[in-house]
Amino acid sequence: MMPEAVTDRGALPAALAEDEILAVRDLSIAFQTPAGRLAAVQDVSFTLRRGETLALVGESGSGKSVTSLGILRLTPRAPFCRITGQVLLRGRDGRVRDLVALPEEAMREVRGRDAAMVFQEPMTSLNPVHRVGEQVAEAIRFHEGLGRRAALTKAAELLELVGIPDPRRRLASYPHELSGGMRQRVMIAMALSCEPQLLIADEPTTALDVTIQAQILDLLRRLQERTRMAVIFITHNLGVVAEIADRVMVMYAGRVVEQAPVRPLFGAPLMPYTRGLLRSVPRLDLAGLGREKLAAIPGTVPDPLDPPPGCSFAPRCDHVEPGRCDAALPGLDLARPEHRVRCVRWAELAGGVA
Amino acid sequence: MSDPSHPARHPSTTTIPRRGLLLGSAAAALAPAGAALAQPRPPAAPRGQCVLGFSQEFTVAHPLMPANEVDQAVWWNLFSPLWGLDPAGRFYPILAKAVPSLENGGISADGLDWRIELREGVRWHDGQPFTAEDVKFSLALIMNPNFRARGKDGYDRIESVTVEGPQVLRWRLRQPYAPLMSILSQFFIVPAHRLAGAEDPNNTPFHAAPIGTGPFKWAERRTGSHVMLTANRDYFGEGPYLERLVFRYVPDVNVMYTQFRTGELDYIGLLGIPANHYAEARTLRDRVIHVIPRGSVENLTLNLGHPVLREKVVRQALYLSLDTRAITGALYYGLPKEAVTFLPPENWAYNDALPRHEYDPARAARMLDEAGWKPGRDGIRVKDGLRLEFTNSTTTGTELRTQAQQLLAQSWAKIGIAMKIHNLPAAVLWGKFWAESQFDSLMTNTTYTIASDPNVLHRFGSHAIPKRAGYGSNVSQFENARVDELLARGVVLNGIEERRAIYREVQAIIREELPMLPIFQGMQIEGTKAGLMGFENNLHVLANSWNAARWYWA
Amino acid sequence: MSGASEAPIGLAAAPAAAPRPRRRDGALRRFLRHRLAAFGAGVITLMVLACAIGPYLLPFTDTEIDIMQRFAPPFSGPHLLGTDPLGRDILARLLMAGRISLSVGFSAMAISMVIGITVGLVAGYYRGWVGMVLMRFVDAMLCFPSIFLLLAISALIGPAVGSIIMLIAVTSWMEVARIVEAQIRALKARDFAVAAEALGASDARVMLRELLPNAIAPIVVAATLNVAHAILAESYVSFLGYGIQPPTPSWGNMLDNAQSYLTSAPWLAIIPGAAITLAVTSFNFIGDGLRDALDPRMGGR
Amino acid sequence: MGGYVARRVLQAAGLLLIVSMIGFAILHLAPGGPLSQFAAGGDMTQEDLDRLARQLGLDRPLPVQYLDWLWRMLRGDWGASFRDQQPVLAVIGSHVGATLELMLSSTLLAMIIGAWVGILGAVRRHSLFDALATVGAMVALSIPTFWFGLVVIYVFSVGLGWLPAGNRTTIGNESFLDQLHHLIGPCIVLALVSTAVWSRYMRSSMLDVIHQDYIRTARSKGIPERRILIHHAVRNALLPMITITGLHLPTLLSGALVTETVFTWPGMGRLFLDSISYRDYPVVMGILMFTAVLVLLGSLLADLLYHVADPRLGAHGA
Repeated sequence: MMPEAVTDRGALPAALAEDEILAVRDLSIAFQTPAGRLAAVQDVSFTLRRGETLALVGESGSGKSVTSLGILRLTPRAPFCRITGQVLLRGRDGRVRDLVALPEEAMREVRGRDAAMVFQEPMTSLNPVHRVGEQVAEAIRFHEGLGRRAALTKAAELLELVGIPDPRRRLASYPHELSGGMRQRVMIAMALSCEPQLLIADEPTTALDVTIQAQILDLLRRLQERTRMAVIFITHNLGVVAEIADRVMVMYAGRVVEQAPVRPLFGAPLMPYTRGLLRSVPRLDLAGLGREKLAAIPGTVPDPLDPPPGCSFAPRCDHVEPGRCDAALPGLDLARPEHRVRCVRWAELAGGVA
Repeated sequence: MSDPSHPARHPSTTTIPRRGLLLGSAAAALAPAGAALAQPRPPAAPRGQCVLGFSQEFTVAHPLMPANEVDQAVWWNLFSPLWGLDPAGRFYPILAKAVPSLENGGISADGLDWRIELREGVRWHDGQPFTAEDVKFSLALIMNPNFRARGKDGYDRIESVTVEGPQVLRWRLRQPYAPLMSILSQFFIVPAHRLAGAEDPNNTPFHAAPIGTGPFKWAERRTGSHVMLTANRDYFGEGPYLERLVFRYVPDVNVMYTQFRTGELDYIGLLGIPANHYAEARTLRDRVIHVIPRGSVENLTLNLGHPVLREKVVRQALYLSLDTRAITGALYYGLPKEAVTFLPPENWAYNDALPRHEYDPARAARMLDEAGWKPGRDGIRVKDGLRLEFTNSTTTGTELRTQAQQLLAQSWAKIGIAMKIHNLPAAVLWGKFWAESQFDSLMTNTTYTIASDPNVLHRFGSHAIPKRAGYGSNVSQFENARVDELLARGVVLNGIEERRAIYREVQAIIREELPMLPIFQGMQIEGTKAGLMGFENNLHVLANSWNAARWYWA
Repeated sequence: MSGASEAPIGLAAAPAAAPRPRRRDGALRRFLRHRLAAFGAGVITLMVLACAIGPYLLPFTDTEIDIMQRFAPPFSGPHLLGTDPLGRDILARLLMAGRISLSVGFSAMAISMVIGITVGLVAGYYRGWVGMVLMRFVDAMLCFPSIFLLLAISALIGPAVGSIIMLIAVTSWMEVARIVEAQIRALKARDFAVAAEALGASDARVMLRELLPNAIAPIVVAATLNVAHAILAESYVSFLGYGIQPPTPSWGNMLDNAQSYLTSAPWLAIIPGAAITLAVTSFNFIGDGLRDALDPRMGGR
Repeated sequence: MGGYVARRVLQAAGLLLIVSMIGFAILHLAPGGPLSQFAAGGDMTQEDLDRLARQLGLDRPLPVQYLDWLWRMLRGDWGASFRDQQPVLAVIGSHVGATLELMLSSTLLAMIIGAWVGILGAVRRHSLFDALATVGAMVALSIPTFWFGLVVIYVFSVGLGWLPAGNRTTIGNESFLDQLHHLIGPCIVLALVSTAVWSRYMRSSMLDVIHQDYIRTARSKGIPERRILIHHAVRNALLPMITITGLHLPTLLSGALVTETVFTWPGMGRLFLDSISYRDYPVVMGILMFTAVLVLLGSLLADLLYHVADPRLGAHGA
C-alpha cells in the first residue's frame, strides 16, 4: 500500500491518522554560527506509517542528517540551533506529542523509548570505556525501570535477537573487542531495546564492508517485519534505497526537492538533481554491491549562508533557464499522485525524458 | 602550649621552696594577687611544659661534635659540664664539687696541675653512676683522631689525665693555658659506658638516644619539627620544675613571632623577635619582652690585605663617617647598645676607658684630604691611581644588615667613598670567601671570644691568619707585634688582674688600628609568657635555656 | 616554577596524550582570545614604556634613602606608592625593578631559546647517537623539579644580574629543545628538506635555512611563554634569598622579606607581587593568542 | 606489559645515573661547603675546620667522591647528613610525609575544583562562566606561588585570624582537626596552579569528548543529561588527565617547595632549602635522587594507570 502524500502547507491536522506514527510539518532547523544564521533544513514535511520505511537521500550537506537529528532534537540547543515547525510522534503509549514543543525532560523520555537512532560510525558511536552489556541495558534501565540485573538479561536477549553469538559472554565485552559489523548489531540492539515506534537509521551501513552491509540491511528488514516499527533510513547510497525503502525523499540544500514511492522515483525521476543521482548508479540491480558515490554531478552544494535566489540546484543544473529558474524558489508541486517535485521545468523536462 | 592545669594558676600552699632565695617569698605570697613582690614558688614536682621556639633546627645530640646554638640550648638541659659561667661571668660548680682555683688549691701555682673533685651521687639518665672515668673518657674522645670533635683548643694542652678515685681526677698541662677554665665551662661530659669501644665514634646509637646527667631526659625528636625532653626526677641540682621542654623549630622568624603572639610558643629564642615587631610585641598582654645583650659585636670586618683598606687613615675615616646611630636608631629601633670594642661590657676584661665613637663625616673627609685621597672626576676619592672603593658583603637574606649596607653606601658616597654591595649565600660567604680573606669588608655579627674568655689570639694573632696557613680565624689579616706579644702572655698568666690589664691594652690597640669597625653590641629580642618564672639572660652561654631546670610556671 | 613557574610552559608543551584543542571556536571565544592577547600586548608595551621613561619623570630615584620617610603608605604624601623600610620611593623602585625584571625575562628567554633551539636542531637533525645522548640529557634535566634545579645551581653562582639570567636560562631550555626536536624530526621527513639535501646543501644550511623557519611558529610561542616563566623564576629565586642583590631592585627582591612587614606595611608585598602577576599574565595571554594565531595545529602535540 | 615495564625501568635507571652526575657536579662545583656553618659560629678555628674536612673525606678529588657516593648508593647506603649525622633516608623519611600530605590533599582539591570548572566550562562553552574560568586559569598560572601564599597569610591569618600562619600542628594539640586546620592554607596555595592546569586540560578534554559520537548515542537513548555528563563524558575525559597528573608532578614538587617555605611546613622542600644552604651534600643528593625517582615513577605509574583505566589498551585484552 502506498503511503499518503503530505498535505498542503498551512493545513496542519491536529492529530495523526490511525496508522500514522510520525508527521513532520514545516520542519526548519537553523544554526547560529559566527558567520551568521545558517538555515540547514527548511520546510520539510512528511508522514510515516507503521511498518513503513522512508529513505532520506542526498549529498552530504543536503540536510538529511540534520533533519533526522532535528526530529529527536539531538541538534545543539538554543540559541545555537533553532527548530521550528511540528514533529508529531505517536508514542508507545499511543499518545501523540509534538516533539518540537516538548519540554526537554519529556523529550528525553521520548528518546530511546518511542523513537531510537542508529548512527553511521559503529566504531565511535559506542562508548569505549563501558562494557557493551551496560550500554545496551542503560536505556532499558531508564525507560523500563528495570534493575541492573534484569536489564542485563534483557540486553542479552536483544544481542541474541540481532544475531550476536554467545550473547551472555558478549555483555562483558568492550566495544573495541568487537568487529565493525558486531558493533553495528550492538547499536541496533541498543536502539531496539525499548521497542520504539520509530527507528531512525543514519547511514547505518556506510562504514561497513559490503558483505556486512547486506547482513545489517537484512537484519533491519527482518526486525522491522517483526516489530512493525516505522523506519527513516538515511543514506546516499541509492542501491540501498532500492533494497529497503517504501518511499524516497530527496533533499538538496536543506529542502525536499523530490518525494515519491520508490518505484516511480527510480522509474521516472522528475527533478534533474534526482536524475543526476540516479545516473551515478549504473545498474539498479547491482547497486547493492558497490558503494556508489553521488557526486557525479559537477559543481558543489551552494553556500548555505548565501543561497542562490530561486532554485538552489540551478547553478549546477544542465537544464537551467535563466530568468525562470533563478527568479523565485519553486514550490513543491504535486506532479503525480504521491509524487512531488520542486522544479519549475519538471513538466517540460518530463516530456523530454519520459 | 603551656599546661593549663598549671600549679601556679592554682597556687598550692604546701609547696616547699627549694631555694633559699625564695624563702622570703612565702610571706609575699600572702600579699594581694598581682603585687609586684609576689614571687610564686616553684612546684614540688615537675609540672607543665614549656615550648621554646628557635629559628634553626636542632641537629646534633652528641655534645662534643660540631653543632649550632640550638644544639647547645638542648645540651644544657640534657648534659652537664664540670662548671658553668653565671650571668655575672662567675664560675659556679656543676658536676665538680668546687671550681678549681689557685686559691683553693685545685690548680697548682704554675697553672699546670689541676685536681677536680666530682659531686657524689650523680647518675646518668639510665641509672648508671657518673664517675671520674666518664670525664677522662670525654677528654680522650675529643683528642681521638677519628672523632669529629668540635674544637680541640685547650684540650690539646692536657698532657695526662689520672683518675684518683671514683670522684677524683687530676690532669697535667704541657704549658699553662688560662682560657681552659672557660673552655671547660662548655665541656659536656658524655657517658663512657655508652660510648667506649664504639667502632665509629662519629656514629653510634647514642646519637639517636643520648643520655646525660642533665635536668631533662631525651624523649623524642621529630625532624623538621621539634625535640622533646622530659624531666629527670633524679637530677642532682635544683629543679627541674617543668615536666616537659619542647624545642620547636620554626624556620621563619616572622612565623615564629606570630606563634609567640598566639601563644603557641612560651619562649622565643634564637634569632628572637625581629626588631620591626618590637613595638607591637611590647603591647602584647601576658608577654614579657626581653631586649638582651649578647656577647657578640655587630661590626664591619675589614680585610687589611685590601690595597685601600690596609691604610689606617682610611679605616679611621670610615669609622668616623659610619653613622652607627642611624643604623641602631632607625633600622634597629634604638634597641642595641653602642660598642667600640670586641668584648661586651659584661666581660670582666672589658675596657671602659676607650674613646667613644664619634660620627663626624666632615672630619673624616678632612682626614682623607690630608692623607692625599682627593675626589676624582666622579666624586670618588683617588690616591696614586687607586680609587677609594671596596665591596661589602654579608649573607643574603639578612634583611636589616642589607638595609644597613645600603644606608652606609649612601652616606659614604657623600664623602667620596664608594662601597659596593656584594652579598653571598651563607654557605659561600663562610667558605673560602671568608677563610681565605677574599672579601674586602664584611658586615657580620661576631663573637670574638671562645666561651667568654677574653683571649682573642685566634682572632687577632698574626699566626692565626688562615690565608697564610695560620690556625685561627684572623681573616682581617691583622698583624701587630705588640698585640701578638700581649696575647701570647695573656694565655699563660693565671692571675685575673694581670690578664685584665693585658686585654685592656689589646682593646685599646684594636680601637686605634680598627681591623674591624664595631657598630653595636650584639642583641636579641627574646620573649617569654608572663607566667614563666626563672628566665635569666646569660651572655656567657650561647642559649638562654641554660637554666631551664629552674624555670617554672607562676 | 612553581607550582607555578613551570606551568605556563607545561601548558604550552601539552603532553602527548593531551587533547587537541578545538578550532571550531565560537565568536565569543575567539573574540575573547584575541582581546586577551591584545590586552597582554598593551600591558607589556605600557610596562616597557613606563619602565623606560618613568624614572626620568619622578622626583625620586630608586636608590635615594630617606630614613625619616620610611614606611610611608601609598597615596599618603609625596610618594605615590609609598616608601620601603629605607624610605625609598616604591614607584621609582618598581619602575627600575621593572627594567631589571623585564630584561632578565627577555635575556634569559633569548639565551634559553638559543640553547634549546641548538640542542633541538642538532638532536632532531642528527637522530642516531648524537640525538639520543642530547635528548637523554634533556630528559635527565627534566627529572629535576625546576625549583630544585634552580636552587642547586644558584648555589653555584654569585647573585649578580648576569648570573641570574644564566641561571634561569640554563634551567628553562629543555622544553624548547623538545619542541624543536620534535618539529625538526617531523619536518626532516618532508620533501623540501630531502630536496635541499639532494641539492648538496650543507647540514647547517639545511638546518638553519630550510628546517628552522618552518618550525618558527611553536618557537615563537614558546619564547613568549619563556619570558613569563623567566620573570616568575627570578622572583622565586629572589624570594628564597638567592636572587639579585640590593641595591639593584628587581620585582623579585622587592618581595624579599616583605613577609616580615606583612602586618605593618602590606603594600611592600602587594605592589611588586601585583606587578609580577600582571606582567606574567600578559605574557601568557600573548602566548596563548600567538598559539591560536600562528599555528592552529600546534598546542596539541 | 611486563616487557614494557622492564624497558621503562631500565631507561629510568639510565636517566637516574645521568641525573646523579649532573646533581653531583652542580653541588660540588659550587663554592662554599658543609663546614661553612661552623665557620660562621666562630667558636671553631680554621684548624678545626680543616681537620673536619679531612675526616669527612671532603678533601678528596671530586671523581673519587662521586664514585664513592655511587658505590655506596648502589648498595643501598644513602649516606648520612653532614649536619646532624642522621642517615639520609631517615632524614628524607621524616619529611616526606608532610610533603606527600600537602601534595595529595592539594591534588585532590585541584582535581575536584579543576575538573568541575573544566567540565562546566566545556558544557557551557562561551558562557560568562567559561570566559571567567579561562581568564582565571591564566591568571592563576601567572601568580607567583609564594606571593599568593603571603596574600593568603595576610588575609586569613593576619587579618581574619581564621588560619594558622604556618607549621603542621600545634604542639600539645596534634588532633586530626588541628592538622586539618594547618593544612588548609598551604593546600589552597599549592592547589592554585594545579587547579588551573586541571581546569584547562579538563575543559579541552571534555570538549573533545562531548563532540564524540558516543555522547550523541547516549543522548539518543534518552539518558538523563546528568548521567551522560558523568557516566559517559567525564569518565572518558578523565583518561588523558591521568597522564597530565603524572607529567604535572615536577611542577607540583616545585610548588610544594615554595609553599612549604612560606608556610614553614616541615616537608621535603623545607629540608631541601635548609640542606642547600648548609651544603649538606648527602641530603641534597638524596633529595635530588628521591625526587627524580618520584618523577620517573610518576610518569611510569601514569602510563600504567592509563593502560588499566582505558579498556582499549593493554590490561584487558580481547
